[in-house]
Parts: sequence; structure tokens; C-alpha cells
Amino acid sequence: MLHIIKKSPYESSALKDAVEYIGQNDDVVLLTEDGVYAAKKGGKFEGLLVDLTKKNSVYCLLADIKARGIQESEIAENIKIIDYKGFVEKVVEHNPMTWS
Amino acid sequence: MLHIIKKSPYESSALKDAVEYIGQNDDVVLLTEDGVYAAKKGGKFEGLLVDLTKKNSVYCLLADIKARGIQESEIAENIKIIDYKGFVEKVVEHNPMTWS
Amino acid sequence: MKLGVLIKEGPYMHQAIDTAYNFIIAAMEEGHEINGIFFYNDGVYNRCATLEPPRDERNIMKLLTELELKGVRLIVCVAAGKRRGIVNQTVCKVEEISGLGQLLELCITSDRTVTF
Amino acid sequence: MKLGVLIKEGPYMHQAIDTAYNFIIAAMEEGHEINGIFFYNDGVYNRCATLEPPRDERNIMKLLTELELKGVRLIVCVAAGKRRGIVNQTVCKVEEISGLGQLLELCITSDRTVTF
Amino acid sequence: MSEQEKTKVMFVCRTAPYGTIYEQEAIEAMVMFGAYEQDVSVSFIGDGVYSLKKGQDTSLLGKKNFSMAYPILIDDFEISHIYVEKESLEERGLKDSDLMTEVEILDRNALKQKMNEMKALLPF
Amino acid sequence: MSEQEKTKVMFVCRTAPYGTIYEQEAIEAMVMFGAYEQDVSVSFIGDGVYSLKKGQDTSLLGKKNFSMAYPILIDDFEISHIYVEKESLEERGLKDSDLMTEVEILDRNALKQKMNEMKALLPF
Repeated sequence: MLHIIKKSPYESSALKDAVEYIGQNDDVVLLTEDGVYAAKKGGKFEGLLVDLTKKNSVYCLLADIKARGIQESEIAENIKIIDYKGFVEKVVEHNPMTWS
Repeated sequence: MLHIIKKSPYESSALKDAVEYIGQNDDVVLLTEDGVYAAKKGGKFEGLLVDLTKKNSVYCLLADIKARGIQESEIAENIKIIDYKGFVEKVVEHNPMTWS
Repeated sequence: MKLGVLIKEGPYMHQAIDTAYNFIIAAMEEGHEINGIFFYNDGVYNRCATLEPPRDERNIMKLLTELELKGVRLIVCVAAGKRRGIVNQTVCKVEEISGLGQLLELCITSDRTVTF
Repeated sequence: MKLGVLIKEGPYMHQAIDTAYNFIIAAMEEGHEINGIFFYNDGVYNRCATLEPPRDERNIMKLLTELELKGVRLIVCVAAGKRRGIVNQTVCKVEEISGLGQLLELCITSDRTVTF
Repeated sequence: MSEQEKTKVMFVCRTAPYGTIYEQEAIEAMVMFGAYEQDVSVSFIGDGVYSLKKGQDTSLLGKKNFSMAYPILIDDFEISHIYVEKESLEERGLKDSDLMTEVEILDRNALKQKMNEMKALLPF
Repeated sequence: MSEQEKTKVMFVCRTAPYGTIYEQEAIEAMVMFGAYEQDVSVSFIGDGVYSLKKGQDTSLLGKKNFSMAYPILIDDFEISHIYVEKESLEERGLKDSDLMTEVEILDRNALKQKMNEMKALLPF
């Protein structure tokens, strides 16, 4: 499954709820819209996200981090930055579930 | 101030954010809409709410608990149940701030 | 007391307008004056003239029009309305459309401003 | 691949339709087929014919109509639309209005269904 | 139609009732989907579990009580399964006796397996 | 108008930009309010602090970058004060050098005192 997370982890339970459903195997995570704030270095959710990357691929959407003034260098380690074509590719590879 | 909380504490940070702004003195809290879930006995936020009632008056709206199938007996201790007229009264007594 | 009301959410989607309506009815019964209701953000959709909810559901547009007939001033933000298609052709009453200055005026002239 | 899209949020208020639009453009560029876009919940507002956003902002209604001209099927839920006032007189194109069965059909006939 | 030919679709209900319209419009969709002879199931997780709470009475709100349709989803509207997540119930202090209809209570791992089998997941 | 006659109104901005329109329509209201010679202030708390993050570039989204108006709110639009909550910045790993304009950084207690002085609080 592809878990699409689009709410800020500071104001919504979307990330926390999704994490409970992210399995060991081929589950991957895409942070979009306000969901990208979870990926910021130095923020409260950096540790949780970095832990996730140990078992699952975690992506965040370039357009959303740029809009929010987050530089690529400010994205936590092992999180991959992708564009909308990458988003399409992930949907092709995995069945999507949106957590909003 | 009257702090009006209308989102579920399980999915939104509204209650948590509001609690940081509830002062010692004459601040009161009104739980409405999905905010009333915080007041349910046995739920995760019962303790937080009961602690709040030690310094501040906490109210929850009758129409909203009934709609959600919560009986008056299921509301945590010291939380007062009021109707829309009570809501109006609280707004008359305190300047309102809505946390959504 | 003079009470001002700000509505930021659309009808049916959020409970905001329902809570506001019940609050307003109670306030009027208690003898308070509703100084005006300002519709902003998705709140402007509440004044869409073509709502057709199922028969067994409340018609929010009509409930608000009843408040208007009781003398409550309804103000639909022109900018938020245009962005969303709530304009002269689609709003309940063209005279309700006005500018953001009306929201500030509501804050100034009301004893309390409540946001739903 | 055949991709189905479900839109649950209204224009401007939420970023959902913007993300969906950028996703759809990228998918078409990559040679995928957009099997249809179903507008449900507040999503029906995206097809309101009278949107007039400021000049320096995207017109979401027009962007979607451009997708339609490229062959993408747009489906506005009749029940969600009526409740919110998006009906024959206010929708971009009357032919777009259809029933919830179309959403299930989209799930059946698409390789993937993505919700925004 | 044979079971193999049916498409598996799951509504994933994560929202509390009445505060927003998502659950009401989700149930309207479930009722319609039931007519098409597919394999449609519903799962309640997070605040979604509140939708099934017994004793809802919306008379003071002036809103429609749409919860009456849940108990007849399976028999009258041919929904295949209603799943409720165990952990979400517990976190909210709810027991199965609090629910208005018979459901299959699953833990997260079991529910995740069901989700993996679906062709489409519709979050509400 | 004398300072005493002015009405004190505060926008309380709690939402991140772009995911929803609240902050964009809040700033549109701030700009209009500035013309009326009242005492209008703005506070950023919670995710609202992200609105002031430097370097926003919305070109890939196709959305308008409305953040350009923040630095000129005080000088050009006569907003009295821009307050930012210290604790919200820290929780998000942001420093004052991350912000695009000069603001008054206050801790929660101090900001609460400012709120207490207001006639109306407008949450966005």
C-alpha cells in the first residue's frame, strides 16, 4: 500500500493513525500538502519519520516543500524527495490509501 | 475568556492547543460539536479534562452529547452540561475564542 | 447584549452553521440582539440560492432566510463569494453581498463576536 | 494504467483539487489514462460555473474544463450537488451530473483509485 | 456473478458523525453501492467508531439521525462486512455493547490484512 | 482617532499556509482592516507560525504566493503588531532567522495577556 498523508502532524492525527497501518513489507509513505511538515529536520516528528525509513520508503513531494519554504537540505535523512511524476509512479506501484 | 473547542481531541490538536492558553483565573471552557468526545468517561482525555476542572469551569453542550449517543451519566466528573441558552450565557460572561 | 457572528464553514459539510443557528435562536429568546452574521471562507456557500437538500433534512438556506425576516442582518463577503461562485446570480439576495470592512464593523459594534 | 480520481474537498478551501490536478497532468504526460474524476462531498463545488477568482489566481473551474477537453470524464454526484446547490442551473455542464453508481464503476474499471 | 468476478471495495471511515458530513455521505454511498452486486465492505477506525455508538439522538441539533441505516447495511443493502478496529474502541473507552449493530471487531493487524485485499479504498 | 477610541481586534492564525485557504483569506482581511484606523494585531500560534517561513516558492503548485504581504503588513497596511508564539516555533524547529519579517516573539503567557486585552478574537 501507498499511504498518502496530507495533514500537518501538529494539528491532525493523520500521520499517527497511518503509522499504525504501515506494515513491514512493501508499504510506502508519501507526505504531501501540509503532511510534508512531518519531514522537517529539527521538528517534533523527525525521529518518528527517520524510524519509519528503516523499514519503509518515505517520500515527500517537492512542490509542497518548496511552497512552504522548506529547503531540500532541511528534509530529514533518508526521506526521498519526488515530483508529481514520482507521485504517479508510486500510485502505479502500490494501491493508495489517503489519510486526511 | 471562553474557550470554545469544537474538534475531536483524537484527531485534532484543538483541545491540546487551547489548554496551553487556559489561564488560572476566570477562563472557562466549552466543549461543542466533536469537541464533546473529550468529556467522555473512560476515554483518553478524561484525566486531562478532570484536571482542568480543578481550576476552570468546563462545560459541554447537551445537544452535542445526545446526538453522539453519549448519556449524561457518561460525562466525566465535574463537567457541567448546558444547553444553547447556557452557551449564550457563557458568551455574555466571557469573551469567546474558538479553537477549531 | 449585541452579538456578532462569524461563519467560516459551508453548510452540511461542517456543523458550524447548525451550532450557530441554535445559538442565535437561543440568544434571541434570551432577549439579546444579533448584530449581524458575516459569512467568510466557505461560509459564503450558506447563502447559495439553489440548495436542494433531501426532504427529511433541514434547508440551511431557508433557516437563515427566516432569521433575516426576523431582522438579522446577513452579510456575504464579496471576495470570498466571487472566488467560490457565490455572486449576484447565485446568492439568495444580492443586497447581502458586502466587503470585509463589514466584518471589522461587526467587531466594533458588537459586545461580543463569536466565530463558528 | 487506468487511474480513477475521487475529489472530496471544494476549490480554494483545501489544496486537494490542486494536488489532484498536478497529479493528473503528470499521469497523462507519463501515458496513463485518467478513467474519470468523481466529485463528492464538497468536491462538487469545483464544478460551480460562476467561480470568479482574482485575476492573479488560477481558475480551478477552467483548469478542470481544460482536462475535460482533453478527454477526461468529470462526474459530479447528483445527491451531494443538490444538497449544496450545484444543480442544473449552477453546474458547468449538466451532462456531468450523475449518480453514486458512477463512483463504484470508477473503482471497478480503474486499476487504481486515488482519493484527494 | 461469481465471487471471483466481484470487485472488492472498502469504505474506510475515520471521522466522527455530525461534526462533519463525511460519515453521512459515506453511508449514502454504501447504500447505493449495495445495489451493484460487488464485494463492498466498511471499516471503522479512529473517530469513525463513534458512528456506531448506540443511542444517538439528534433532535436537539435539528440534524438528521443517519445512524439508523448502519444496523441494516448488511441485510438490506448487501454490504459484505462491517469491521471495527479494536484499538480505536479501547482508546475511546467503548465496548462492543456500546455499538448499535453486530460487527466484526478486528485488531489493527487483521484489519490491515483485509485492506491489502481490496482493489479500492475509499477514505471518509 | 485617539488610542482609547480604537477597537482592539486580533487575528489568531493557527493554520499552515496552502493546505487550506484560511491564512490566505486571513491576510486578505488584515489588509482591508488596516484601512479603518483601528488597533488590529495578528498572532501566529501552532501551525500558523509556518505562514512566516522564509523562502516560500509556490511556482510548482500553481498557487499564489500570498506570503509576500506579511513583511509589509505593519508599514503599508497599518497592522499594529505581529506576534509569534515562541513555544510553537521551538516545537517546529524554527528560529527567528527562519521568519521572513520582524515580529514580536512572545511566550504563551505574554501572548495570552495580549489576547485578554482584545475586544474581538478572529481565529483563522
